[in-house]
Amino acid sequence: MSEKNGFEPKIIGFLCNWCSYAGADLAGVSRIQYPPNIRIIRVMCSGRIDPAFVLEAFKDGADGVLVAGCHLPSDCHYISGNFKALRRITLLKKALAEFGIEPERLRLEWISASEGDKFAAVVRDMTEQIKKLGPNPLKEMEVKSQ
Amino acid sequence: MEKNEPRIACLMCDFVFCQKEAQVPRNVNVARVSCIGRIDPVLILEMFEKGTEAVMLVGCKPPDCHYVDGNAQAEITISILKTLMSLVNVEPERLKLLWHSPTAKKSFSRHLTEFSDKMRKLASLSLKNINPDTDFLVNISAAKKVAADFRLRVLLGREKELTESVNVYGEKIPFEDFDKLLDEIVQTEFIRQKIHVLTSVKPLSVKALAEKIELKPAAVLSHIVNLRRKNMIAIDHVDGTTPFYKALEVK
Amino acid sequence: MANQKIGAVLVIGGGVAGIQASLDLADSGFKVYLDDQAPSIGGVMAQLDKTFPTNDCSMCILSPKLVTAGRHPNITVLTNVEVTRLNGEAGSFEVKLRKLSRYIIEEKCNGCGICAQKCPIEAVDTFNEGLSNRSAIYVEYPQAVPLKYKIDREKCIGCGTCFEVCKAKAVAYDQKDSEATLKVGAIILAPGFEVFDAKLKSEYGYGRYPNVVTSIEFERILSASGPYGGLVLRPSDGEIPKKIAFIQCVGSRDYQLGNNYCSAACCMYGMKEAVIAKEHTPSPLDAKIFFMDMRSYGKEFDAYYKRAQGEWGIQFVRSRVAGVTEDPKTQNLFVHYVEDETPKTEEFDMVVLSVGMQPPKNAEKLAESLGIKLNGYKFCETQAFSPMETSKPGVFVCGAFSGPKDIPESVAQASGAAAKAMGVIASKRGAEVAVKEYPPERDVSLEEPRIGVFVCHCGINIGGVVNVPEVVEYARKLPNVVFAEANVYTCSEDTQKLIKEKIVENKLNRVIVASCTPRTHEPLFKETVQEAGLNPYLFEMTNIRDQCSWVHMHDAKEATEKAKDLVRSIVAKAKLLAPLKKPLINVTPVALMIGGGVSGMTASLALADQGFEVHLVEKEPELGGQLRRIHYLLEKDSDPKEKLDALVEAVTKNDKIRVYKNAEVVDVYGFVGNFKSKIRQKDGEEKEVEHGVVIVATGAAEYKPNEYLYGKDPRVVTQHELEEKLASGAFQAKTVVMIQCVGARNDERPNCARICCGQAIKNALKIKETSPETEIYVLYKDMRAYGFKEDYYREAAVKGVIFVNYGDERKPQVKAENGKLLASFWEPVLNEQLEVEPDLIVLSAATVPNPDNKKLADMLKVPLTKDGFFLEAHMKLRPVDFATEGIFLCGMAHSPKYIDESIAQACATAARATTILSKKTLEMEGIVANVSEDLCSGCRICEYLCPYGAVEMKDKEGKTVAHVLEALCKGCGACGTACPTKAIVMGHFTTDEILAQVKAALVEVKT
Amino acid sequence: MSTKNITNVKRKLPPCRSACPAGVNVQAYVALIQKGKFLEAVEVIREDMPFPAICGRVCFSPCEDACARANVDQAVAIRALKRLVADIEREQGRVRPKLKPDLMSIRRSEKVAIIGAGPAGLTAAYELAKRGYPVTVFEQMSEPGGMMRYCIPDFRLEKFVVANEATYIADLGVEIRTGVTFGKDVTLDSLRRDGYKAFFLAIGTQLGMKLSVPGEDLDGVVNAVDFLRAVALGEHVKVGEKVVVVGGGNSAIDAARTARKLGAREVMILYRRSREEMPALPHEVKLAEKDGVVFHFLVAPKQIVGENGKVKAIECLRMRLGEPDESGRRRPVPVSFSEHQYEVDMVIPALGQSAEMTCIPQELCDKDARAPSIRVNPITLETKVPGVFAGGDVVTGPASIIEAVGAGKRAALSIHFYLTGQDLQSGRYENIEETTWVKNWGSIGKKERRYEPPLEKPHLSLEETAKYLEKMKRNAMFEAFRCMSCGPCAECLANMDLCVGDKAVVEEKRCIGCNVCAVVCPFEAVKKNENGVAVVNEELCKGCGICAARCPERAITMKKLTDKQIVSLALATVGGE
Repeated sequence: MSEKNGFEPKIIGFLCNWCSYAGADLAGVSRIQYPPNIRIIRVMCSGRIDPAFVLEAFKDGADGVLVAGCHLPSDCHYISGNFKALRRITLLKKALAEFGIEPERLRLEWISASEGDKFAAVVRDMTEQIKKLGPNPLKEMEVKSQ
Repeated sequence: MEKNEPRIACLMCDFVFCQKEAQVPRNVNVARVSCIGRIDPVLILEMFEKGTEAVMLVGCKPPDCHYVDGNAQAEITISILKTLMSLVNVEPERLKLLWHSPTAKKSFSRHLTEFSDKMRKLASLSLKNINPDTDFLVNISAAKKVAADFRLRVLLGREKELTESVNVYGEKIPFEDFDKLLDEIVQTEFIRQKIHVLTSVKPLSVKALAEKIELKPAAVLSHIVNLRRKNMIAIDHVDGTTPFYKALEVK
Repeated sequence: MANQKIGAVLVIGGGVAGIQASLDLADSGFKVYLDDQAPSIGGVMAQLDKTFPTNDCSMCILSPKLVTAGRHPNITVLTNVEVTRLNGEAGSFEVKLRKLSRYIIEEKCNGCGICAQKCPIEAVDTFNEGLSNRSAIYVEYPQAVPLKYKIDREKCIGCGTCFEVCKAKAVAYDQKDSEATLKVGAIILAPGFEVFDAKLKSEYGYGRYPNVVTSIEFERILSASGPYGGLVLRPSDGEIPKKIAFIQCVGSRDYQLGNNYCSAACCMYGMKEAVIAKEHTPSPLDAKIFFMDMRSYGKEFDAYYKRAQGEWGIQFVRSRVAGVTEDPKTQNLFVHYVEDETPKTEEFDMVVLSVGMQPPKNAEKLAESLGIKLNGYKFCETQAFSPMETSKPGVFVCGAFSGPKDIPESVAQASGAAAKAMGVIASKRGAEVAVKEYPPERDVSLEEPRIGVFVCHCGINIGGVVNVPEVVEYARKLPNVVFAEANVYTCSEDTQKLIKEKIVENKLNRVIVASCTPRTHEPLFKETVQEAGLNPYLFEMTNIRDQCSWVHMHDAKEATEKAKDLVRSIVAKAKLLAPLKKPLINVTPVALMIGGGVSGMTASLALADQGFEVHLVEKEPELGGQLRRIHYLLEKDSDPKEKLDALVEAVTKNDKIRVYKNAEVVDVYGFVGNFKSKIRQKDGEEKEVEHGVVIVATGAAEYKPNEYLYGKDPRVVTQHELEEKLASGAFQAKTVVMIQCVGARNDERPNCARICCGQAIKNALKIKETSPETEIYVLYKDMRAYGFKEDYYREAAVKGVIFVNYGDERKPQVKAENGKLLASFWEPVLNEQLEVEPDLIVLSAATVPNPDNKKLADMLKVPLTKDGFFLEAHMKLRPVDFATEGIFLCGMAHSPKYIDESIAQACATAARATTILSKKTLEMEGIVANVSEDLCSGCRICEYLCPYGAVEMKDKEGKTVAHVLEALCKGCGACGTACPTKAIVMGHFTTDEILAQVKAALVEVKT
Repeated sequence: MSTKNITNVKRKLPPCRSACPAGVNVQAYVALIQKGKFLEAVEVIREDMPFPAICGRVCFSPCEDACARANVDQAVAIRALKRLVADIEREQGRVRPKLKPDLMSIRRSEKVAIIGAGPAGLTAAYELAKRGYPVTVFEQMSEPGGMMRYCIPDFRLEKFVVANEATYIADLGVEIRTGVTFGKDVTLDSLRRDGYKAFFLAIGTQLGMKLSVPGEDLDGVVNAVDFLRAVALGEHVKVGEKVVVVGGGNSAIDAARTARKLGAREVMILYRRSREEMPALPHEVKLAEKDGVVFHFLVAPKQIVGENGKVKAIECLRMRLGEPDESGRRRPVPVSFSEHQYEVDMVIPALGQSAEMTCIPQELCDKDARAPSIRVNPITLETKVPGVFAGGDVVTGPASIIEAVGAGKRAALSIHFYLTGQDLQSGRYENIEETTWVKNWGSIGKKERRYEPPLEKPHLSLEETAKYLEKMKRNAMFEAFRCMSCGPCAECLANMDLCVGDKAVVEEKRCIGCNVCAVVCPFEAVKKNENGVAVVNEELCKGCGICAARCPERAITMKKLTDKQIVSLALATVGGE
């Protein structure tokens, strides 16, 4: 077995409290199974997510980062936080390549409180995708530099 | 063993088993168990799955039972298995429950021989097994899942209590009503499990499933809805306007 | 008498209206009993997928309200309850209730759901409208409040399995129905509506053809948590439809069926369902809506209609469908209809019937037990000037029970009814509610973090998968953790006691619970730590159930590892937690009312009734606004002049209300509870007033048309002018042509002016009353006689008023020739151009926003719609609130509306304002932004970003710095994230905290 | 392993075993009979007492009185089953003791003297011999067996049956010296001198009780004990034409039937109480009636009327039943002026027996007792003289064989402890929790007895006897199946390879607590613990496996006979897998 196959990625999920976190809860209530690779961090609004958080997460060894918020245009509990997230994360995705990180490792998803299914599907899909990508390249660089 | 000899498994309560001298036909294998109530319905189906063509259960003739009502439990098992077998499309007469006692007038060997003769007249199951057109294996594995399903088993376990004594509200459930309910559940669960088995091989559409199961697509869809509810199935992909479903692993 | 009043209210019906009324009352210091016949609250809205016109997720916006109502200390939710009798009178009622048995001890059930998973019996899932099954023991839906299971006794066979598997021992088969008596001062009826039984329209084949579904079924089909997972499927074969027909007015506007009224919401929801269906369908989908009149009369509704036609490509066919038949082979459906006088048949994959609203099934029983009157359709009887009052004093009504209506109307009425109820028992505010006292807070600032971790088994919900003892053992070894233990149910009453003991015993200064979701349980635990003398923000929670054990059920090892990760991660955050102060704001119990029309006056009186002072500012020399121009009503149930006079007198005589005429508000400063405003009076003198809230009731005006020779020919008048003529007896005409939608529904003003159809019908009927021989033509785009107004529309047609439909492509022409007025228009039924010589042309002119709105909006920092009306915080659930706390709106300032609707909104603002004014101090959420002024560069990005106007710039030692108005800050954190100098710190979600959490989550654990 | 040595351990026993004074493992031998293992069944009985054939015929069978089956229909015919297996064994020829090697290997030197070869004495001898003691039994009469030999008529208990079982004991190495009168030929002192270290006095009760009414000395009044003994000794006994027997015990019935068989024309039994209170076995009463014995209830003799020194009539009083007395039976009260006479020429009082004063060593005699007896510690049976134990009828007054057997066993244990210097109190049947663990009485189908003990031995040819026996065997097995196996595993060894040691095991993680196992368990072997998880009480689990077959989560497996094993057994040759 190659090392890549045994690789279990670690994914950090920043979820907004009102929609996406509730969606993740609904996946639980509905007992929808997904891989145990995600570690969820609750924030009040996707607009709270600083690109720096995402970069730090990658620096700390995350193999993927999921940012999830309320659906556009108007599900946001804080009126427009999701738009702010959209702009920031879109920009950040573009910049990621410069750090040597594949942009696919960062995902922005809109997940509502009634989309337990969707949340599980996103985690499943993301885990698969990152498995294919292999570990966070920053980690390897670190190993090499040591 | 001659070819075309039906392979028969005989499970026998040890309290019946004392005729060591009994002549057992070569195509029959007799296994002793502590009590015929010990037999989990799943096991019988597993025997069929593994190539047994008929199964005879031999228990103490009611009301004799060293364990008070193990034979009554066996009767419940048999009745549910017969329903399942007809759904699987295996002749229910391939399963026989014989009440016997070591001193019965008719010898056990004769029972065995008669059963074996009867089975010989039926078409071989192993042929069904080989023929890819029949879905024997799919059916039997669905049936096994039904027999292993909590929903059915909890009712089987409580059947005697509910029909002979009273339920939690102090009401007695007429046996016929309970039987009807069990029958419905078995029918329903069998179709659901069959859908599950079929879609675990490859993703299938409602229409394809309907054809395979010979059921109206609407009914198939409603079963899929309920399988989804239990997280046993999910949409795999959509091809044009047709969703394809894939079974999800159940523990 | 006054002494015997009771400061409690019974709200009957737990739908969105009932919940809103309850929350307003409870937040204003009254005890509320919220009852529902169903096992949980939420009503029909909980079943909906999305809501129009914003396409918001229904559950997302409803669920926080459900949770708040469920947890509110002043609200007692009573489910499975029906009212059996009412005694007493307004202010002091005695209500007899019957509570039907759930067979579950509610106090013990923690909603874990094991029982339903293991129940061997299936029943039809009514919440999913029969499209799927549920167990015989069930909750209606996963987010239900209260999350208490119920046994469906009809289906249950009594096998006892639920009892056995329930670790909380909550199942009680011997539970009996019980009776209870409540003493309340007022009652609010919000029992909602019943969906029309589509089987009664047998020509549409519902119940016979599997692919004909009702709109409510379709909502469930659309819902991601519905039977098909949000994918639109044909029930007959599970295929995704390519063509769907929506048939409107099924069970509404149907004289034969006896349901002549219009169900008011179907046009919009039909459109919405079509739009969402397209969104949810991966393959191309044709959606066609068959309608009679497109009644998208609400705020921004026509814009939605336009987008549906354009952007979303929904097709609209103006036709009443004659019947639906099925191709038995394909189970496709043939829709038979007449268009352009030609019978047509079109094949569809699926048909959705937009079913109407009916009064609730138990309406008559309810009316009888309460002693209230119903109207001819068995809806609750109300009057135009008292839309929330039933025939029995002290009993109020809101929502669809008083007539079909959509959610925002219901919510507004609900708040309005709450205000009415408050008026009855204002003297008893606070009498029935207890204020919770907490011990003084322990100062932990100098202490090393001492963290206590409580890991919940949740019966077997967590413990069955995650190795809880191992997690506890692990937690114990984490830095700063001085205590860790496992509980069977951390949320149980005795565990709360235990947590408090452990805090004291172990000198804990941070507490972590690893259990279920903070969304439902955090408030409980916060309260517990607060009871132990800790600041509630020193509590944190991590979710090892919904997001761990439940979703990794077959991988115990990984789930345990994940639980450890989550605990480690939250411990890392907890180490950094700081106590936060919940800002307290003093409240000036005074309201500033801007506008003295019917809305402003009604709202002022409602507030004054409760003892609050009101400054009522009216621009005009006289109070009354648009009402002054109304001489009679369509409903004819009261005389508007009389009502106006009574209102004006009541306002002027009320010593709590200070009226400023010929005056305007020129400056508003401050925030909720503490506003200071300047009123410029008639003489130019400016007066400064202090107040706690602002209510905008500036009304609107009639559009002065420049179309159709208006202003050029005196025989062309507006509806208001016609009304004047009719009232003064100056009307005389043999032929009248009325033209609808003048200045509305065009490019300049795309939205409907809502009230003109009613005005036209009202005036036409008045004409027919005084001179029956007068010929009247009403040229319309869609006759929007929604609700019971349909009756008058029908009456007018029966009386010979000729209604002629026109489209934008064939607008009527008006000219004056030889002293004669000529109106020519296309008559679609005759299929020819007609020309008449009317004596009078009446233009149904649009209602346009008050031109002062822009100025006022800037002053108040509140938004306007594109049309220039004020824009509320949320179109669906906060119709009279602005996003800015403490500022409200009502009446035509919000959008055009009828008197009853204005009154409902006006009362609603009073109720919403009371939730603030009734408190001496407001306790705000502690999670707010903080500006470190040294770091602030004064760039104003935060000010620009804040959706609540909570950031203002101020001068600090010659430097402009940002300042957060804690009262307005909602804690979303958008400013903190954007701040380029990182001068803004977000309480409880600081950058350090989040990063610590991330870092700890990613530590490679070597095992 | 014999179970009798672990008696101090708290144990749960089925009601039959717990009711049996000898503690016979009824459930075990009944289970063996279910399986047709008749010879093994006899061996199980012999684990606890030496008289399967005797008790199979004449035991009072307290086990049947206690049998839980009576809650459903009728008790299991335990005695009849015992008799049948003993008889089947006899068919096979002379039975030699097959003692287990571990018992035989211990040989001890301390000699034990047992006085009286009745059931108590012989049992004690049997038990002590099994423990390796040299035992001598001294018997006054010419044959061993005591009352079993001399007081029970042949038609009830054949002499050879008693002889056989005595021989079985002798075969263990017990010396039985007959014709030795205690107190005359030997005394305690003489025996001590002969080297005996311990003594068990089981001399029984030999004297018939008197009627204590006028006319008792008349010719024609013969006590039942004397009458029966004379018959048993083969003496010529003259019976009258019209015989009246007074009393309601088995002796009365025996005497009546014997009299009838010896040629009495009319035989009647007078009993003070009603039929229900009669201590005699009901089937014996039935047989007596069949023999033509007439019963008069609620009648008591007032005097025996004589003529010429011979019995002429018996004058009686009617009785009615009053309040219950200390025995729990209702006390008979005479009805005034109800005198009436029966003309008879022979009166046989059968009112019980008492010990002969002369046989009881002076120092042991209980002077306070109504009748001469020996006072002992009721548990250890020790007398006030160290090393001397007493038991049986001489201590209790006339009682049943099985009680005497129980006394013999207790005495043997005490003597063993005495001789090995252990505490005499220890090792007793204490802490017995008697419960029936069958639930759902209502759900158990009624099964009428299919095996009634044969009323009379049929006269059959050899061939017919074989057939008859086959039929009896089958009926016996049917009857044995009526047993509900109330107790925990009786270690019957009936399913040697299948059920011994097989227990249900719950996989805790999978158990959801649905309680189906407890519902289907025929006993009470599975219960949920405080965590709501099913727990198997291994003491009660008999390994039937029904719970495993029914567990909805399939969380229960059997230790031995696993699902996998069943399938592979069933497919062993068939599937070729």
